[in-house]
Amino acid sequence: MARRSAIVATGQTDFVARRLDVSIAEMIREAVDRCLAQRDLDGSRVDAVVIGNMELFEGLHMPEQLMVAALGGGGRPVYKLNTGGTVGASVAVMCDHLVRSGLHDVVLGIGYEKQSEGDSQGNITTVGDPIWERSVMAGAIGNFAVMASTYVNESGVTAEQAAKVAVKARRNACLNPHAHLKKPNITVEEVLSSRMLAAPVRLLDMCPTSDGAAAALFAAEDLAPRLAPRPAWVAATATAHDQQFMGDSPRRLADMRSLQAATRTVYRAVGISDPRRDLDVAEIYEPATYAELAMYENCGFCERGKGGTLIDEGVTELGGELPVNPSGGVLSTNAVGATALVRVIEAALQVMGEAGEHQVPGARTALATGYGGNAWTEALILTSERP
Amino acid sequence: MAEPATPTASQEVEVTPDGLVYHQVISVPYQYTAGPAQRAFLRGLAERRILGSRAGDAVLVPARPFAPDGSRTGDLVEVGDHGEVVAWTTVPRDGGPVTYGLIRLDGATTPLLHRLDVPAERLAVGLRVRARWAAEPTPSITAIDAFVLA
Amino acid sequence: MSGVGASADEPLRLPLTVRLPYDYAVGRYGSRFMTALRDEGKFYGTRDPVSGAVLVPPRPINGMTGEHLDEWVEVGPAGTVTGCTIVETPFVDPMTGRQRPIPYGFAFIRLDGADTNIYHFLEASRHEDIRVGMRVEAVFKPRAERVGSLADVICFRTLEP
Amino acid sequence: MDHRVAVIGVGLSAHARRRRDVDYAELALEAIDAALADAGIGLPDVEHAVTASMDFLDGRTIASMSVAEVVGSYCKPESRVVGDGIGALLYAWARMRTGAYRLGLVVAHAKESQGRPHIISRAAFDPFTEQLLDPDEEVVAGFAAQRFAIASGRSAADAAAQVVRARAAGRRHPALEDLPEVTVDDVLSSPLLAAPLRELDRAPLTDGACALVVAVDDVVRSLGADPVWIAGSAVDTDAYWLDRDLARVDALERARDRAVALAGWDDPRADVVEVGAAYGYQVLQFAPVLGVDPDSPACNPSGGRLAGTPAVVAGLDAVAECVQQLRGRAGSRQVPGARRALAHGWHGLGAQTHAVAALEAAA
Repeated sequence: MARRSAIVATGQTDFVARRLDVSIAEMIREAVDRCLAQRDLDGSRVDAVVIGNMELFEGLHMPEQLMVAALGGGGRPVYKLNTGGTVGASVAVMCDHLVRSGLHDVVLGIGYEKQSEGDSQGNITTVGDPIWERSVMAGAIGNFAVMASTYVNESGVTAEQAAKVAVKARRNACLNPHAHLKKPNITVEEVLSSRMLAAPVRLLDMCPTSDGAAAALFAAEDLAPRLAPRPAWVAATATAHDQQFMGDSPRRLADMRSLQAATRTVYRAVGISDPRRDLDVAEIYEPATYAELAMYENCGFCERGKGGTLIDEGVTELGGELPVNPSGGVLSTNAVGATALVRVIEAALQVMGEAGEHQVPGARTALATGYGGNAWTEALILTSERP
Repeated sequence: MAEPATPTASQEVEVTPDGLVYHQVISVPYQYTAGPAQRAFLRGLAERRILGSRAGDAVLVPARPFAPDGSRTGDLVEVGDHGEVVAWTTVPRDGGPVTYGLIRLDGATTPLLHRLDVPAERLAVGLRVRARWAAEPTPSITAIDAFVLA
Repeated sequence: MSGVGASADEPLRLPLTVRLPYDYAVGRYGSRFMTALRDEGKFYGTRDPVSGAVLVPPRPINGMTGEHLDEWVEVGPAGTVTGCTIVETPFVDPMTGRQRPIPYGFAFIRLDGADTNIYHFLEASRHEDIRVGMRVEAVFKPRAERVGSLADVICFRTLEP
Repeated sequence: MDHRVAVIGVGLSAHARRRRDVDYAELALEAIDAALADAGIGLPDVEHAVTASMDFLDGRTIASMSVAEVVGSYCKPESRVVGDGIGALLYAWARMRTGAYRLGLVVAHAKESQGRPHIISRAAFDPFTEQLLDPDEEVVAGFAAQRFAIASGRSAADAAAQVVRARAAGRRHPALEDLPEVTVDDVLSSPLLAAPLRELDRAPLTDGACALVVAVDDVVRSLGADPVWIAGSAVDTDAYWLDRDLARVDALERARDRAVALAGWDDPRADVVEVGAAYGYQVLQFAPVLGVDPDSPACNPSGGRLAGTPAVVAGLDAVAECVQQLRGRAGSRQVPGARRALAHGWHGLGAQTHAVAALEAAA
């Protein structure tokens, strides 16, 4: 059995719409410095760096080479990943693999995006398949709305139920110092009366675009307890894809095959039979309200078609039986390359008992997911107990 | 309708003996942001001053927030607008050959990348050159037009 | 860009539009599909010999089974909407650089005989005129205007009264 | 107990200046089908995949989506590195050392013909202080070639001889499109590229893909495969090109040291060394660091990038060549009795990041 790894420190910038005060490199360094400062470590403890983003989003080819000084300097391995929206979670999974393999003892994972330096229209254009998608595109929102319509049609979830997810997210964000969109007084009515973008999706159903970076430090099992009072152990990881084209999965949100596969793999690995009961908290990659409800079902938090019931009953509220995204989630903060790593970091903070005002009391087992690319899913289980 | 200031990808379809080829142009408007040290460097250029950052015994030009070893840099330091060519190369471009130089400015440790406007027969490692400032003072690397014989 | 005399804290930005030309090969399967679309006004998929699934876009391998696919099957031009919306937020068509007039319909369409969907536009542009399960058919550009691209199909229009 | 991992299948697509007959998936599939056949397995047997590609080269964000289906990743774990293909092999190796996966696929693809190298490589420079001056990768190579010539005393003719040699080697490699035979004088009198470099000094722009099948020890045994063991592998990144002496390759030294240490080799020298070199001078610069005489038959029997292996793919092509050499299946390129090999790849301006794989023949 390979050795275990644990997250021992985390750092996030405060996510905002535009960081005009710093460059991309300085923004990344802010997250790295906060991460190391959490345990009073210096950068020389880091054996390797894994970093992820989408190069065309800021127009920089091989950005990790240009910005290597900000990452702590040359003279060590720097691994660059790009797996789409899920890349931050792919970074976390690779950090775990590198430590468990015995190749490195302490690995720093970084995810970032400074979306204000790019262009959201440009982003979606470059993501589209040049042969099959670019000539028939309706933007990220149009794509998402089509998927949501399939789910709404099958599950019968209502706009009110989706709006409750928006309210939960933006209220939870008020308890998270790093979150971007904070709306303490948001109401279901406000969400339902926000501008219609593409039915059933309204403005407040969607995530924002943010500038920000996140960093997490992974350490081998012998080191971890010495570096952190209560490390967040990586108990299981899994990665799964769907088919290649957007239209391949016949029922998209209604039947998220890669999310089902990845979550079932990690549940099996740690002996979770009833995720609603066995998980204490989940940080999932929900780019829109309807996606969160669909993910409840596909992550096995409830039966098929019962995603709306779960939010109605308050199960996923902070204080509910299984709080989902107490950080405010992607609906409140979305710097794409950082977003999935923020899910992992927030899950880690929960099981470390260091989530502050949005702490789920006594959280010991947390699920984090990333979702991007073409339904590319990463899933991790973090625990306060060494597995 | 006015041309939108948003990205475009035009497409032309070519029929070739090997199959279809789509010729597309992705055009994305980026907006880069300078951090404090780079802002100081660029605004210094608008005043015809070249600034570096102190890092231990070294002076790094252009001014920047982090030294190559990852440490934070210290104070800003003004260096000379004269220096020495560390390396040069000439490349063909559509408008004629362009010569680039790595120029270690007086007082600097690291070289600056810029264009050289030097007669081809005089190009040499170790050559002394000076900045030829552009007429317009702008906070941009193009505030220096090129480096010329000192 | 802010210039001389700006305070040290004042932001300094550099607008830089990057133009990236690419020559994308459509490939063997793609060229066969696009050429048939252009010349015959027909859609084709490739069938998995074991599972029987017909995949559109056509492709050399079915990732779900690992089977190589070389049997071509005509699909469509009619199909069923499996997901749909009316887009009311501006989006610039990347092929023209111009904003598409809003509102417009957009959908996943399962062409008859296919097991996967393609994205395309709907002729309808009002919520009351679209629904999941709606029967639609492709509206082609005239032959002379077709070039071998999915944009040779203008949109899909309803087959229902 | 760490698991030992071997390469048990190699496959190269036809490499050519321009493969506009295939899209990215079809290009990768040529390599994958060959590698799976070599290993004697089918795509459904593959448990995981790591791919390497670059969005700027492919002209698409998340370029790996184009090959997701052909690498068999449906409901399976594929990850994707940006950079030279040896980085993908290294990550696959790390994954399998943990015991999490037993049989995997490593794939790299690139089509250098489809984009505009000047514009693409310019996007790797600092937008404020460099991009406005319109530099590209070749400008840095010109500087580096000049600094290396001064530091080493090697002449432009010495570098040109490596181009001549690589092209001759490449003509013995069935997957590589033949390049015209040239002389040292042809290279030295070819049009200016970036002084002192000439056009013929540079690796030709090439389209291609490479795939490797990797397996842990018990799978190797149960399949009765013909393995070459991954003894060690490492990657290392130097300072940005402007911040270092371009005559030096410290990152390569560190990557070599770590890979060799992981392999447990007392002597870093190998019987076959595939050096990643996109310019003639880079063979002279990198080969000695990898412990091989650039003019010896042990150096670049495949010809490497100068013979027409593409950026990104080149590192995996280098591994593939080493594997065939150590299996004794390199045909007319065979280096007799090869037992140990080093494969090398790099990416970044002025070869900033280097990756090395140390490989051993089966006992």
